[in-house]
Amino acid sequence: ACGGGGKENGDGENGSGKSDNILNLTETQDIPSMDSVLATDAVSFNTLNSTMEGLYRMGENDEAVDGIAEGEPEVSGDGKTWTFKLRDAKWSNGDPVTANDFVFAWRKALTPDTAAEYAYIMYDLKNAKAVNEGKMKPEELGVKAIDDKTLEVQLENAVPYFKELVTFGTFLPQNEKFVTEQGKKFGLEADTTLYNGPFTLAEWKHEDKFVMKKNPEYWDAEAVKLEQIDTKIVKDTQTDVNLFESGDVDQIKLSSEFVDKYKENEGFFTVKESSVFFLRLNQESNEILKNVDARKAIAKGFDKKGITDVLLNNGSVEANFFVPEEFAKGPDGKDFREASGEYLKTDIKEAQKHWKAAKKGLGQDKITLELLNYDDDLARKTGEFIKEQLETNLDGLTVNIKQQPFKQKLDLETKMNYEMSLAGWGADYLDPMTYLDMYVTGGAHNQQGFSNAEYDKLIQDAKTTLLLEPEKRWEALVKAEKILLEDEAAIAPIYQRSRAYLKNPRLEGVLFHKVGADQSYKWAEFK
Amino acid sequence: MNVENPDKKIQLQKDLFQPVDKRASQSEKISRPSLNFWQDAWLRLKGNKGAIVGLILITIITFMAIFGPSMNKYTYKQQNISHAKLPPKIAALENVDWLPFDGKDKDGFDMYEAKNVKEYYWFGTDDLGRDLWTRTWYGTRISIYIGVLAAVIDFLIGIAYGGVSGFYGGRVDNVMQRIIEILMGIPHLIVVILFILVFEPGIFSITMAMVITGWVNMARIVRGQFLKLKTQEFVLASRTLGASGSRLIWKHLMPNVMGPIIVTTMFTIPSAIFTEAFLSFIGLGIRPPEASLGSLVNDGFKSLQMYPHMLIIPSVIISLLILSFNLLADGLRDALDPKMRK
Amino acid sequence: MANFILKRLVYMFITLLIIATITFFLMKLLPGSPLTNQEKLSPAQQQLILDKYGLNDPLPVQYVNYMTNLFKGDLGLSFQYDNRPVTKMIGERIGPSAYLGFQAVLFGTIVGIVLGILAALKQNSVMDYAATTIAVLGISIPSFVFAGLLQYYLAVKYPIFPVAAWEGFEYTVLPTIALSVFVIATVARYMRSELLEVLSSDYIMLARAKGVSSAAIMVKHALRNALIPIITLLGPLAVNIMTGSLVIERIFGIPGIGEQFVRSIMTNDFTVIMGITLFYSVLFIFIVFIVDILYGVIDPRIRLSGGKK
Amino acid sequence: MAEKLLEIKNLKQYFNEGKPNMVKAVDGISFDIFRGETLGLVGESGCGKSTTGRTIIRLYDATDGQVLFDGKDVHGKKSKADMKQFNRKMQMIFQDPYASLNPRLKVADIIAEGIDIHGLAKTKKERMDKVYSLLETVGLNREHANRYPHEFSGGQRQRLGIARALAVEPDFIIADEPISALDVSIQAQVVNLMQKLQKEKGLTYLFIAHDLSMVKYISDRIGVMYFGKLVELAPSDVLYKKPLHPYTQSLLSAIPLPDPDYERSRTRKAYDPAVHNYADGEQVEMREVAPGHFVYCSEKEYKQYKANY
Amino acid sequence: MKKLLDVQNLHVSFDTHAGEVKAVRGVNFHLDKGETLAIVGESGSGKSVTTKALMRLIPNPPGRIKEGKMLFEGRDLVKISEKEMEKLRGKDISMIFQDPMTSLNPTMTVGKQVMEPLIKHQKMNKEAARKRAVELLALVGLPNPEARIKQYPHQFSGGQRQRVVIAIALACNPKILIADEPTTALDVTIQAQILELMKELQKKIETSIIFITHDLGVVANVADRVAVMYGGQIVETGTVDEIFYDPRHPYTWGLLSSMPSLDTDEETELQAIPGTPPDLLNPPKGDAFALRSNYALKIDLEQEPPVYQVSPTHFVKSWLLHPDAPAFEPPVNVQQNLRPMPNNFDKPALFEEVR
Ligand SMILES: Nc1ncnc2c1ncn2[C@@H]1O[C@H](COP(=O)(O)OP(=O)(O)OP(=O)(O)O)[C@@H](O)[C@H]1O
Ligand SMILES: Nc1ncnc2c1ncn2[C@@H]1O[C@H](COP(=O)(O)OP(=O)(O)OP(=O)(O)O)[C@@H](O)[C@H]1O
Ligand SMILES: [Mg+2]
Ligand SMILES: [Mg+2]
Repeated sequence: ACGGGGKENGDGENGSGKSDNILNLTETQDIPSMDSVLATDAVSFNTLNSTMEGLYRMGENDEAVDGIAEGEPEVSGDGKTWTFKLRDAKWSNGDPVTANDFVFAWRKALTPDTAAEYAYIMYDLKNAKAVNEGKMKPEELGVKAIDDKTLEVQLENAVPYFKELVTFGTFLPQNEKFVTEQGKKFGLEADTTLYNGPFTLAEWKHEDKFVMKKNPEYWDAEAVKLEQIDTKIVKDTQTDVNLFESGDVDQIKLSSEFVDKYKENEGFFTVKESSVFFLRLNQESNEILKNVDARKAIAKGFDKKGITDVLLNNGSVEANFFVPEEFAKGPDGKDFREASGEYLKTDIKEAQKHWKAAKKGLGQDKITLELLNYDDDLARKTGEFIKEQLETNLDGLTVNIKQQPFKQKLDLETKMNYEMSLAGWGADYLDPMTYLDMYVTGGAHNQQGFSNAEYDKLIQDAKTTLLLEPEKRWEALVKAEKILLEDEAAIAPIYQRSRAYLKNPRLEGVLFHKVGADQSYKWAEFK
Repeated sequence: MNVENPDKKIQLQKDLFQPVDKRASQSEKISRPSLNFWQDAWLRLKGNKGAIVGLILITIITFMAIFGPSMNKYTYKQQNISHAKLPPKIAALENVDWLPFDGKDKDGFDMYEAKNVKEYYWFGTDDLGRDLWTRTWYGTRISIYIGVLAAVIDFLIGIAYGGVSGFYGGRVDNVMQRIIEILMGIPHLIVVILFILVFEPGIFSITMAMVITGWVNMARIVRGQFLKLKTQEFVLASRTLGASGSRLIWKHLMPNVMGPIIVTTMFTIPSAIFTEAFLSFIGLGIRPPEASLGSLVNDGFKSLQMYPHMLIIPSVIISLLILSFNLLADGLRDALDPKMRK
Repeated sequence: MANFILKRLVYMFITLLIIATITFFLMKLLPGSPLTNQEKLSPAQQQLILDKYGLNDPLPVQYVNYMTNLFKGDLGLSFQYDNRPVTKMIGERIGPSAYLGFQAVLFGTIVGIVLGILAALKQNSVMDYAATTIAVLGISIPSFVFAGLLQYYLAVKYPIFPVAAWEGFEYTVLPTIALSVFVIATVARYMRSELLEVLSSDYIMLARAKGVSSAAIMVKHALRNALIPIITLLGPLAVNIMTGSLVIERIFGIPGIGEQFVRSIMTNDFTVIMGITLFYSVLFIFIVFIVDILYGVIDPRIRLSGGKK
Repeated sequence: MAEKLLEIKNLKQYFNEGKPNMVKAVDGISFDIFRGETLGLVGESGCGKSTTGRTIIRLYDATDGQVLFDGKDVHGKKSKADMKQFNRKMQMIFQDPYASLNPRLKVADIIAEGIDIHGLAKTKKERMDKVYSLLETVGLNREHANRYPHEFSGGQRQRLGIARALAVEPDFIIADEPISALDVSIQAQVVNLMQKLQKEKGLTYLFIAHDLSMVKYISDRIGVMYFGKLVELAPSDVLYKKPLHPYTQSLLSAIPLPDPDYERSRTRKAYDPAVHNYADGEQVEMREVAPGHFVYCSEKEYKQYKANY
Repeated sequence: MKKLLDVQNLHVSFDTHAGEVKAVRGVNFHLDKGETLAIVGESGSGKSVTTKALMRLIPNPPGRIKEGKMLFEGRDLVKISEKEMEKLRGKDISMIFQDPMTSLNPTMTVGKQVMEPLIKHQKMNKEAARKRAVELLALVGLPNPEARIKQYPHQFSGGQRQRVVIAIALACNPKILIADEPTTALDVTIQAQILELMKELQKKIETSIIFITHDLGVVANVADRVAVMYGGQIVETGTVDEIFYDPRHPYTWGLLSSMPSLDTDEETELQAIPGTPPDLLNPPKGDAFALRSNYALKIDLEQEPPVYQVSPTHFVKSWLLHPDAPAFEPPVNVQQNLRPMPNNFDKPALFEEVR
């Protein structure tokens, strides 16, 4: 249930109990920033999604629905010029939302001084990269306000998913006057931020809780059923569950320990995400992992199902792929996974064969590999499980686990100072490219020395020449994935993550997304 | 006043009133049995019920830590994912209702039957299907090891630092005390975490990290004792005999600070075990799949409501261990306190 | 006395400077960068951002800049919480921690003293064993287990107190209890042994010989003297507890500084690490100073000689 | 008795020099000790007796003045070997029989410490033989060698202290209140022993005490100290018969004697330093009123003393 | 004369790890009004324990009064309740301890400590108590008491502190003042002052004093009567003259001859008492002193001696007074001082049955 078709008897319910229109949630951390160009994390993006409105917003099934832009954009023939018509909408201080607000925010995001970490997501805009690196002036960015209500955007390439891309938080508008007024304080407090979305941030007690109230100025206020959303900051999963048990909270994320307990519960559900977890296999500095047989042995040599069904226990599925399922639909409207196959399935026999070959090729019998891992509980258990599986299945292999906090782990990866590493990758936009362009030779996130000329070519084509030929592009992507996994076993996919949730059964209309903000509350309501 | 009553006059044999030899040599005999300080302390310790309970517990737990893991066929890292999360079941006790060793989960549902498991897992299994009996005792071994290692290093650094500071006194002492003040002003957490992050993770880093911040206490105690002792007359006496510095330290000062040192060490062990547990809580503990009591408790904590055995068993052991070290330390403090001596 | 205080203040200042310096360089040993989104940034972009924050300057330059700002009272901006001033962050987060810590220390001290007295009064009695057992048990159970059990039983199973959050007094009860266990145990233990010693001293004997009743002896003579060593102990303990316990804060959803500190270390939020460290050091040194002065108030022997023993 | 074993010239020992809490524990005293004699040193508690003794044996470095032992300056620069040599010649017996023996060492090791340090025994057996003979010398027996100090009574412990000092065969022993901590009935044991040893080995003693009857009994000459200064020095019977300095008189009048009749008739004299009424710049120093009888006085007093002698 | 205090067959024991320490083993003595009774004896002979027992201040555990009576004005102090005892302490019986450095509470002003018993026993209000405290401190010769009551003990010298302690003890004009080695920690000159002070005050308020010491010089100075303790028992009592000029017990001889007087010359060897005190865990059978005595008889090793009476006031617990015992000469130092006592009986009489 969403959109305009909501029930109109909200008033009556209001009378019977105000709390019925208050949604209670928890987050694991405070909002780091309400400045949309600086936001980097899930909490910020979620909150921004509830309190702001960009050109479009993510609707059901991850389809972009109207936001400030009214109707479909006008796209030029080469697919590089997009023109958006804006509707009448207001900021929470009464100012109208204008095309200039977008121009201002986007330029700000790309100005080097801002040091926006998500600036790269805008690199499809014309000159964006050059501006961001300080080689061009912000004014040269390919975006301009034709008038107050018309925004024209120039792109570097004909990005087919641009409409979905602009739902991303970094593309939100900002009111220049207000931002300049607030200076450094912008986005730090509830009242130093301006809103144009379904809710406004009414109260923000740092590290404690924040409260969003329905925004009466919102252009689509009618569709918003909730009066208020209270979010508590709760760091401990156990506490989270206890809060749910005591009725203080309407929806929580369940860690896998609790799944068994609540599986049968009416409010239990799982949501598939776009995050894929896999082993990075460092082929640049590690002799063993340079051996393709060794990589294949590892990739096939452990029980993925054990991980998803027993360890994670939350609807996650084993990944015999890199581009996740239920993520991107091809030109034929079918899921990417249907077009491609399954690679590197668990197959101990095969794995052992590869392993034998690898040992022979390497001339070694006893092999020790280090598995870099981060210190989150699930990751730890997954790592332990994989270690044990590999050691049992692959004769003569010893796996040592090196566990580091997230940051430190990333640092080691960046420096390629690891052998194997348990890693995850989530999508930035709804296209397989967000996964596949990672492994082009010398790619910024390659980080494991993978290099395959054919692969590079396929990706390059998909990004340029094939943009206007969706079918061919799709094929190229499918082929690339096959090279990456089946031929080269560059990485060893493990699983695609799902999350288990527990909600108040009466709560409906919360949308879950695979990119950008995780959730939308615009259409949520209590039934 | 009584007057002499002739009837009551005592009749005693005359020969009893012969003088006897002087027995001075006999009276020079020392009435106390020859016990040295440690024997004496041991006697006093034996009288302290708490300390004895502590000692016995430590012995039992240490014994189990050494031999427990090899008492069944599992190893601490061997996984069997289809046997995950089984409650404890012990053959001899499974029919005793009130004991939690009947293989039934908290709702009284027999998991062994449900999963068709024939084996007995005495302490149950964890979520990777590893035998918790083995892991618990293995973890106990690691925890004790960490505790003892921390204590030993703490012992060495603390004694050396405190000893030098106290023995030389004056300016040396002043400078060394300032350094200690500075060290105490830096939050330990940052030093500990930093140490673990910068060096290879593992038991040694963890232990070192704890020691880095932990020795200060020992140093202060040793210093205080040294300052006090070095003006004692027996030390002065030795100095008038021309004793060298090292003789003073090793023969006179050190043996006399052993008491407080041992007590402090006894308190270091539980605090090291706890610190490791805390590090596990923030994810910086022992490196998997190894286990320590702290990491087991931390893992179990997450499943407290579903699979209480995963929390309760290691918690009980860690608590017993800490409890017994504390009891023993308290007892030792009394037994080794010179004030208690007569 | 004024002279003494002045000298101490100078010492304190120097100590702080050294601590700031040591922490600054220590912190730079942390592997990794403070970027939040590092995973997805290209190296070029990372350099760009690091440049902006001056993190690519040579260390001595960074140090001088930091210290200069420090003297201006500016602790810098957080990396994690974009652009938020560290001073403000500490200001916001210390409140709950300090409140809770204070309450726990107060409660713990009172209960600890009472337990200690009960134990010492009837040495080797059932009461003594009970009090000692409570004291030892209190430090034998890992705090997160204890806190977890408290929450489960007193908030979920029997909903007497709220589960978590920071909204009023009733929300502080469980965390206070969980925090104070350690204080109770420590204080009770010291109190018992100190009291036993004091009670066997000559002046207590004299007081009894004067005909003073046991209760009056305890209140007027013994307590004050037994408290002297406990004060030394309580100072640093209070600092540690009031600057927040990560465990308790996490479990009871308290917006405190302990959690923040650990996270800042884990996320390389340099300015925040520095800020909190300095805050802790200042507090620590200050409390030690206060304890020394308090010492004089309680123990007249020290008052006049104007310094430590 | 003419040979000077020890000459003390204008010895000064100040503690905490230059600080507000400076103590002039010994403030310029001079005297000689002749070979084979016992010099008693008396005075009220805190007047600097122990400090004098300890400075002589170089436990403290003198602030000023000289100590000549056998004509050699004790406080001058010395090589390690010289120092050792000196340590053998001069020894000390301490006041507290409980604190002066290391509780962790066996009696044999305590007594043999000097033997070990100076390498006086070639073999283990020789060492033990020496220990046994020393034990017998001080009236204990060889079985005691294997015991620990706490198994001995006070008097026995003090004898162990003496045996330790004797082990290096010293010429000169400083006995710092060797009997004050002992029971009356035990004091005699120790005093007798010291007398006996003096006769047998020709020892020289500096005997520090505040019990005047014992000092009188054991000493050939007695020095009286008051506030860091020596105020009177005379052969013991002379001092008792003809005390000149008012402080000495006061001290003597205060000693209780085990004789009820005497006690009933005793009158105590109080000492008030104001009686001297020294004028500014008046030279107050030790002057020889009669042969061997020195008093700390001014010229005027000197004349008076001399006249009344 | 009326007996103010009569102690009969007092036994006090301590239960220690090693066993029962029989610290006091059947002590009998009495105290008359206005007199000073000195208790002497070597360290560990049970002097303090005896007097602490009188105040019921034996720490329990480990100590306990095993048997005996302590009649104070006819009331048995062993039997009365702790409450009643509290009322007596400090009012009727008060006590001065050995060490002035440790017997005052370091954290309480001296004034408060003096006022405490006044408020408790004489129900004075604060102001009256303060006034009285000033008077008392003046009485014990403390200069400028008005100012000094606001000070803390550490600001007083040892002698001054001991005066304060005396002032406290005398605050309520007690009937009995127990002084447990009140001058041992002090210098001779200060000791002399304190002793004079006590005698002076005794005259003023007519209190009876039990004075414990092991310094015979002090005994000679203060005592009317003397009780000599050894090994938890009183072995000889008598007037001060009887003890010093006509001692009968070998232990008393030993004590007297071990102290040099001012005219003992260097050539006369002091008569030390050899050996060590008896182990009260296993008190020797027979005469406890026998093992250290030069005058021991065979019977001393087998049977505890009875008490003989030498004069109406002089009692000796020794077999040496038995008619069959050989006549021993006391040591020379003692002999020098011997003089005939006018009140002596012709022959010592048996006072107490052999048990
Ligand atoms: N190490 C020291 N530092 C500072 N002051 C000291 C030190 N040793 C002694 N004094 C002071 O020097 C003075 C003389 O002390 P000393 O011990 O020599 O006296 P004493 O005559 O031996 O007294 P007593 O009879 O009590 O042993 C005292 O005031 C004492 O406080
Ligand atoms: N609390 C106690 N526990 C065990 N034994 C004790 C205790 N108090 C005293 N005693 C023993 O009682 C005996 C008598 O002690 P007491 O203190 O009366 O001796 P004293 O005659 O006063 O000696 P001093 O002259 O040293 O004061 C001693 O042997 C002592 O060891
Ligand atoms: Mg001295
Ligand atoms: Mg006594």
